Amino acid sequence: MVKPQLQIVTKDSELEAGNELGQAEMPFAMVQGEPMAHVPRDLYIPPQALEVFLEAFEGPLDLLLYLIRRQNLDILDIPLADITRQYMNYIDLMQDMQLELAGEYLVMAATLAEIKSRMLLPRSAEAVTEESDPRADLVRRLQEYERFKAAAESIDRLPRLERDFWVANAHSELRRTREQHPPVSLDEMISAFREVVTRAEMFAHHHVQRERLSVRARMADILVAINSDTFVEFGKLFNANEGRMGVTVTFMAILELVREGLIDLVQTEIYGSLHVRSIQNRELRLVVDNITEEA
Amino acid sequence: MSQNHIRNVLEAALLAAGKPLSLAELAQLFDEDSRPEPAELRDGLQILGSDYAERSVEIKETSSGWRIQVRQLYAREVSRLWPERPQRYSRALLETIALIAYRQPITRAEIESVRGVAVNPNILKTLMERNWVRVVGHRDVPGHPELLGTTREFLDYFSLLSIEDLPPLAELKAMSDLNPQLSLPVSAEDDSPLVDVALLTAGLLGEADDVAYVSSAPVDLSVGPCDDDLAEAAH
Amino acid sequence: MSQNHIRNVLEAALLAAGKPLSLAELAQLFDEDSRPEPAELRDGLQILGSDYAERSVEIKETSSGWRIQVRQLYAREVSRLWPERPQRYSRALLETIALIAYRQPITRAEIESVRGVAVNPNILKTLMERNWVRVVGHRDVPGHPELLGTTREFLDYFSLLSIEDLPPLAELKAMSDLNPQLSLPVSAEDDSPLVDVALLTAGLLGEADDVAYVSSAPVDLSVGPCDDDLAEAAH
Repeated sequence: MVKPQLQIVTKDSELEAGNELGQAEMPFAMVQGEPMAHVPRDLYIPPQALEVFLEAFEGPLDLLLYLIRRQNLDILDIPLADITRQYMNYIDLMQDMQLELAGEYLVMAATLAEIKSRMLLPRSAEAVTEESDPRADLVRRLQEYERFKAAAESIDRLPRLERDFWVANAHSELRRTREQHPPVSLDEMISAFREVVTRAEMFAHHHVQRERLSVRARMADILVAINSDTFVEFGKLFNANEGRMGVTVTFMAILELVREGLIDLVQTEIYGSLHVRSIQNRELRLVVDNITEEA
Repeated sequence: MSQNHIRNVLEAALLAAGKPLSLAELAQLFDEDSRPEPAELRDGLQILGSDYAERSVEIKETSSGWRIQVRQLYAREVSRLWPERPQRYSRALLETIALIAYRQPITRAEIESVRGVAVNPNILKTLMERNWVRVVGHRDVPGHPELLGTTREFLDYFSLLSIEDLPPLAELKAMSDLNPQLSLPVSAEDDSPLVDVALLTAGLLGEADDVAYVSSAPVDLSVGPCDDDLAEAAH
Repeated sequence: MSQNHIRNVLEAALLAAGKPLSLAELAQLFDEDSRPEPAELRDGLQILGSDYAERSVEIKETSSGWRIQVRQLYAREVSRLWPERPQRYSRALLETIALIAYRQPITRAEIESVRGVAVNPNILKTLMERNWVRVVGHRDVPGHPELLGTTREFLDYFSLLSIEDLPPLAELKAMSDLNPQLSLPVSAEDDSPLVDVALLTAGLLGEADDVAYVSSAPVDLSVGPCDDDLAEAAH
C-alpha cells in the first residue's frame, strides 16, 4: 500500500515552508509536482470544494453565465476574450484536478476558441451586421438557457403538493373493501428485484466517477474533528448519510491514521464502544499534502 | 335534492378520494334518477368553498378537477408530521421539466440543445414515474424521436389549471438593444479601427480583448434590420 | 392561542395525514412556546366534532389516535369512486416492494438511491393500504427517516413462512461477483486512494450496517493492510 503523503510539520519546518513559498502566495494545489499558482485569484476554489463546485453547474452554458453574471456583464455584450480565458482556466483546473469532465465542456471550449478567432479577423464595414457577429449564436444560446434556468427557479417557487399544501384525505372504510388489489406473482416481484439490482450496478459505475472521495481529504477532516484532549466516539466520525462509500472512505481514513500513529483507538471493555483521540502534539501542525487547513 | 345533500356528497367523495375529481366523476356519484346538473354541482362546490372560508382547508380547481386541500397557511404546522424534509428537486430536473412544460412537445435532443448538456436518463424516468411527463408522439424526422409533454398530474401538483398559468418566460433581448453603446463615436484610445496585423499573431487566448471590441465597434449596427431575425431565430 | 387556531391546525393535520394521529403527535404540531395542553387539544377535537355535526365527515377516536372519517351515510355514493376491476401495478411499485422485501429494513432514501429515481409517495401509500408494508422503526440519523419492512400479510400473500423463504439471490450475487481486490494499493501515478467500483457494487447486495461491521473489527486494525477486513466488511 502506498503511504499517503501525510506529514507532520513542526513549528520550525513550518516556518521554513512558509519562507520558501511566501505565506500569502501559498499554492493552493499541487499538480504533478507543480504548484498551481498561475490560476487567477478570483478563480480560487479550495481543491476539496472543486468537485462540489463543478457539480454546482448544469453544464458549460451555466458556467459561462456564471462567469458573465459574476462581473455584472450584459450577455449581449460579452467581452469574449476575457470570458473565454476564464472559462479555459476553469477547464484546465478541472482537468488538472483529474475531475471527470463532461464532453460538453470541451465542445464549448472549442466553440469559444472558434468565435474568438473569427472575431480577430478583420471584416469589411458593410459585411458587419449583427448576424455576422460571431458571438450572435452563443448569445442566443446563453439567453435561451438563462430563460429556462429562471423558469426552473420559478417553478421551484410555485406552491406545491407535499411541501406547501396537502390534499385533504379522510378515512373511508369503503376504500379498503371496494378497492380491488391487483394480483402479483412472486416471479414478477423477483424479476423486478433482479432488474433493479442490475440497473443499480450500472448506476453505481456511473456514480463512482462523480463522487470519488479522497481518503486523504477524509483523514484531514477527521484530524480536524478530533483533538488530543478528549476522546471522540468512533461512531461519531461516520456520517451515515454519505452512504456505504462515504462510510468506507471514513473507515479507510481511520485505518490509515491508526497506521500512521496519528490517532489512538481505545476500547475500554470488550464489546464496548470505541473511542478515538488524536495523539499529535499540540505543538505540531498537520499539513496534508500541501493543503493547508485554516486554523 | 337538497343543496345540503349535494354539498355533503361532494365533500365526502373529495375527502375519500384524496385526489382531484372532475365534474363528470362527481356527477357519477349520484343515483341516476337524481343526478344533479353540472350547474348544481358547481353551486355545491361553491357552497363548500364558502363553508371553508374560516377553516384549514379550501376547495381548489386544478387541471384534472376539483380537490379539497389543506391551506398553505398551515404548512409550518402540518409539515411537522413528516420530519424528513420534503423532497428537493435538482436543478437538472427542474430545468428539464421547465423545458418540457414551456416548449412541449419537445424531444430529448431539443432539451439537450438548450441546456447544453446531456439529459440524465434517470431524470426522465423520475418525471415519467411521477406521471409529470409522458410521450405525446414522435417527431417526423429520422429516428422518430419521442416527443415529450406534461400531464394533468404535473399541473395538479403545482395547483395549476392549465399550462398557461405557469409563470411567464423572460423576454429575449436582441443584440441590437445594445447598439447605442457600440455605435458611440470611436474614442481616443481606439481611434484606429483597423486591426493591427501584429495582433493577429497574438495567442489565441491572449490579450486580444481590445481587438474583439474594435473589430465590432466601428460599424453602426443600429440601422441593421436584424432585430426581428434574431428574435425569430431565438424562437 | 385561539381555539379557532387550535381547531384549524388539528383539522389541517388530520386531513393531511389521512390516518389516525395520537394526542402526542398532535401536540408536536404546535410551536414549542405555544404548545396547547392535552386538555386544550381534546377541547379542539371536541369542537371539530361538533362542527362536523351536519357534515359528511366525523371525528373518531381509534386505538392509535384520532382520525377524520367519511360518514357511513354516504357509503353508497362514495363507493362509486372506485372501479370494480383491479388495475395493474406499475413496474415502479413492483421494484419498490421487491427492494423492501429483500433489503428490509430500508428507508425511502435508500430505495431511491438503489433505484436511482425518486419514490412516488403514492406507491408507498398503495403498499401501506394493501398492508404489505409498514413502518418498523426509524433510522438513527438526522431526520430519523422511517424504516420500512414487509408485513405478515405480505408473507401470507406469497405463502411464505418467513422472509428467509424468499428465493435466494445466488444468481444475482454471481452476476455482480465482486472483485475482492479493492483498489487500496494505489498505483504509482495516482497516490490518492480512490474507492473502487467493486465496493459499491458489493454494497448493493450487502447489508446497510457498515458501521456495525467497522466497530466490531478494530482489533486487527493496527496490524496493517486492511484489504481483507474491508473485503469482509464489504460482504
